[in-house]
Amino acid sequence: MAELGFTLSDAISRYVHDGASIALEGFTHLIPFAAGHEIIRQRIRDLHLIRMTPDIVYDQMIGMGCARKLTFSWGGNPGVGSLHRLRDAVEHAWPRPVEINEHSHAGMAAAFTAGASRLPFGVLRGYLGTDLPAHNPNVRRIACPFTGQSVTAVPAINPDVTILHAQRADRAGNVSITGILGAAREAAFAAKTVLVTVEELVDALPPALNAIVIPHWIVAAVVPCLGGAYPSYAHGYYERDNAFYQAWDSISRDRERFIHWMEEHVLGTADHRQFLASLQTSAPA
Amino acid sequence: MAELGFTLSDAISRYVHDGASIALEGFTHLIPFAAGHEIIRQRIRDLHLIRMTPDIVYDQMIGMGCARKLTFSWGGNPGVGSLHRLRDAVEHAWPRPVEINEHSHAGMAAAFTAGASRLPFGVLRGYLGTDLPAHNPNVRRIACPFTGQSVTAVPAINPDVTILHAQRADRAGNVSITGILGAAREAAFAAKTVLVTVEELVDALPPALNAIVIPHWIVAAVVPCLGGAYPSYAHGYYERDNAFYQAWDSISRDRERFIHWMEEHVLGTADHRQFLASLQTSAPA
Amino acid sequence: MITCTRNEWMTVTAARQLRNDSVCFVGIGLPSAACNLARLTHAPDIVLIYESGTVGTRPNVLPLSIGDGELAETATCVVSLPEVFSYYLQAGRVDIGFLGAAQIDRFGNLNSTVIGPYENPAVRLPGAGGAPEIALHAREIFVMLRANPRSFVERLDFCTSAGYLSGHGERARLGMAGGGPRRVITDFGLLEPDTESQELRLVALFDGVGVEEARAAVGWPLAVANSLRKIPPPSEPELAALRALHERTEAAHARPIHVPS
Amino acid sequence: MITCTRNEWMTVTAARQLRNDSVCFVGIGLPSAACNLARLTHAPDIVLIYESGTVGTRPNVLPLSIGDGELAETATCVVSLPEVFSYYLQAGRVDIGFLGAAQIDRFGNLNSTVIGPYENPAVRLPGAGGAPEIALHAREIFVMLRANPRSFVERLDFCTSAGYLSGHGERARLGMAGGGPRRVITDFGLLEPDTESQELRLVALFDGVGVEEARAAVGWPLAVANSLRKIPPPSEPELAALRALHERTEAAHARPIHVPS
Repeated sequence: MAELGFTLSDAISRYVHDGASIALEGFTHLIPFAAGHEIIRQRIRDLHLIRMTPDIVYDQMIGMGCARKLTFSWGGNPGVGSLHRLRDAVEHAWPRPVEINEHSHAGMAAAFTAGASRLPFGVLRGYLGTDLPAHNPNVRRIACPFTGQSVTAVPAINPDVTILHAQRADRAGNVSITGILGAAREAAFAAKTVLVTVEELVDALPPALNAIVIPHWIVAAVVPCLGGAYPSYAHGYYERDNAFYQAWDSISRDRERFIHWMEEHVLGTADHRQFLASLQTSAPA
Repeated sequence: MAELGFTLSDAISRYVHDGASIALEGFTHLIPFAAGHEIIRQRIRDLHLIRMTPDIVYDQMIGMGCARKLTFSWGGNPGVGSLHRLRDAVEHAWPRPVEINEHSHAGMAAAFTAGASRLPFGVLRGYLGTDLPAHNPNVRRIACPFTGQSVTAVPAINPDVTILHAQRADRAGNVSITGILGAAREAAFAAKTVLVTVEELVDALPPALNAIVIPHWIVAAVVPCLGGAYPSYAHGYYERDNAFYQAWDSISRDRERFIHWMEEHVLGTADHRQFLASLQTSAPA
Repeated sequence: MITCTRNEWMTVTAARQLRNDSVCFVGIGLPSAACNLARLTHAPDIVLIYESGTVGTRPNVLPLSIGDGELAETATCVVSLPEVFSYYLQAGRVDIGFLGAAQIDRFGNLNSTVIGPYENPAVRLPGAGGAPEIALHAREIFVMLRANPRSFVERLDFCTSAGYLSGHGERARLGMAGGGPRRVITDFGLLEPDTESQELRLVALFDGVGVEEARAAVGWPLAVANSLRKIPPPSEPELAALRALHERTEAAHARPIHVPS
Repeated sequence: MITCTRNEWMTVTAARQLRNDSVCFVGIGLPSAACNLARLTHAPDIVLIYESGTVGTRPNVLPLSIGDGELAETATCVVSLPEVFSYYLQAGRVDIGFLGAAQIDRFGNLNSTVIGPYENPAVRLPGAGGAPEIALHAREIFVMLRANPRSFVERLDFCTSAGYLSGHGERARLGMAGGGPRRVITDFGLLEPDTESQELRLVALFDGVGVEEARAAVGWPLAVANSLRKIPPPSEPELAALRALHERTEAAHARPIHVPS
């Protein structure tokens, strides 16, 4: 049964520990920025960060030294270019070296799906003819026991903690998600602990039928957090701030400017509400 | 692009041939009875029938001698008891012997999912400690290439034709399904050819977002067919006729009574509209 | 003094085994009645999952089939069958799997496949459905089955769903994830596995039923616990809730269906 | 005489390759612009799929990211990422995969992973994303990439997505399902694989561009087809549609976002 009484700060300090493997999922949509910022504020260290598309939130966490390892399949600023903090970590080990476990989207989707199903590995037709398997021992070939055909296997991903942002939850902790899903549901079902921030707590969700719900007993805690996905978006609540994503390119290009920005807007704010307010008073770029 | 100009009779004669492997899917809900009856009317033979829960429609097809083989995971009259025609075929080879390929639901779900993904086999943790693998060479154990753990493999199911009944389609042939799905979507994506009967053709479907749609280019033909799932049901259109399911027990128990009923209501009617009308004029039992 | 049928007593007994915070994977028939009775009495928050993919369903009447529309309409959500078996059951998200069967043996192994040899059966039963993997993965299994020497048998004709196999830890040694059959609720009382041998023992009897009735109904030499508990008959509220549920159900299933044409 | 940029000409050229009955798996950036231009001009029924799971999407403005809300709102349906990759792409339900890259070689193999050695890269690029399996499964691959000797290279630093590997049928011998890179659309013209060697050859040039420009922009000795086709510049309607699309897009992306607080 999901706990509903925590603040985000409480929930992060209770569930996210130094050294944990954590997945903040959401594919472009519903990226849990507020939770990522809180992890930075609490200076949690040595994390194994897992995410198909690291995006700005992981650029920030990597740049602030939270990560020892990154499992991912596409590490860019979508539609803009590089994640400069990720690049600086990989190219120059700044602020610390980060171990890379690199997949394709299809491979990582299979790994999350296997994790959600508590299978030890996922199967796909993938990676054929590419250099990725030579650099990732987690990509292997196995034979079909019926036809002898060779297919690709990847080990299941089961994060210690998966954190999602969603639109709504009810007072039992059932979480409702609308719009682009990515592998968010698989990442949640694959996790040992699931933490969800939501735009809104409602007394009762409308009848769902085939709509996307993560039932309450899969979820450890639900925390209301308005604007918790910003600068990503929450379908039906607010749009993606594409201008912020573009502005991030220059903020993050330089180490000092990045640190200064993080100190002002993340470390210098007590919570996500203050973070959002801080962007109102100073231009994001 | 789905063809929308066929009658059900046209569509069945065009796509369902003697000897084909066919899956009429739908889990209790949206069982394509009208299509099954049309297959019986056209006296199509030597079919490999595939369906998780054979239900009355397969009892009828088996009893009328359409099937050479049955792949299934639960062959009963749900909530009532036996499928007497299926039993008669298995126990007494009447009206002809039917080869059995028997799975559990989890195994067959994995096989359909593998088929939909064009993988040669599906993986599950299943069948452990049971007698099924001893009687089905399609259940094997394979080792995880990372951990050495033993898991179960089943060969993919890829029917020649999958037939579904759905609530609605638009004029492009996009098919919308609401309610209990079973493995209907997997069976459709696994098939070489997909045929769908629908309660209603509409000019445009409402915006779907995460709702269940089978896009038009996955579907070979869409045929409007009011009440096409009866005595199963179409969520939002009509309910399951539980009384009919109960009545079927005595209709089907006796070979002669069964044949007489089929002659009167299926062979003796030209189409599904007449079938439904024939039930109005004579009590189902 | 309340009079009730053995079926009612059995259903009420089964319902009492369920807790308000349980997540149950429910088979159709007697298990479905017991789980919904629990929900309508002492366990209003119990989560019921049917293999049709209806998760957290709260039907007002009992479904005839595993996939009646009522289950979908009142569910927290409806997922596909592959998903309910992989993300929920196989993933260990189910506390209690509630099964019936045609036969059970002394180690809680179940048969719902055939009577007689598989290749040439005397009676072809419906088959496995979800049972083998429910029996494999759910944290605990509860079995509900009326007892007679043809259902409680010395030797199964076919093992559809594994209980404790040959007992003495064989299940665990095979690496089976779930805990196996913890309770067998039948129409005279309750059986539970011995902690060592894992053989089912009689641990409780309906108040007024003697051990001899139990022994006569079971096709193997039934082991009996040192201290036998007595199971009180249904209370008035329990029986009223159960009978009202059945009445609503019968009325609903008798309503004529209007098919568009 | 219409004046247009090379980018515009390239985008229009790419759009022209698409048919009204194609099902396209679309990468972000130039491919996304080309596919939507096709949809807004000669191919109104084209099915566009983005890896965010938005199937049959019809955005009014170009998305900045692969998962902008616009893509979901205008889609036939939105499926999960595991599903779009397994039931659609891997299942062979995609006609054309439309990719970009940082580097391409003469056999249409693509790099979007690193410049320099993988373990110690000079430039860490974003990486694979969906590309390796798009390149593997789509019936045909179209590649869009501006040409210069650092992007059209003799030897890739890393093979992220397989084209024809070393050519001469190696791709087919490896059992790769899709047909491989059929067209490379660049900012001077069009390359297509030779039917025997599968090496990319220059087959068409923008009208007015000479072969020497093409040779200078390509980092390997470029093979040239016997008869080179001329690619006419964008027509007025094509250019008007493309520019209007970009204008709508810029206006939409510049609109301030209101975040609830």
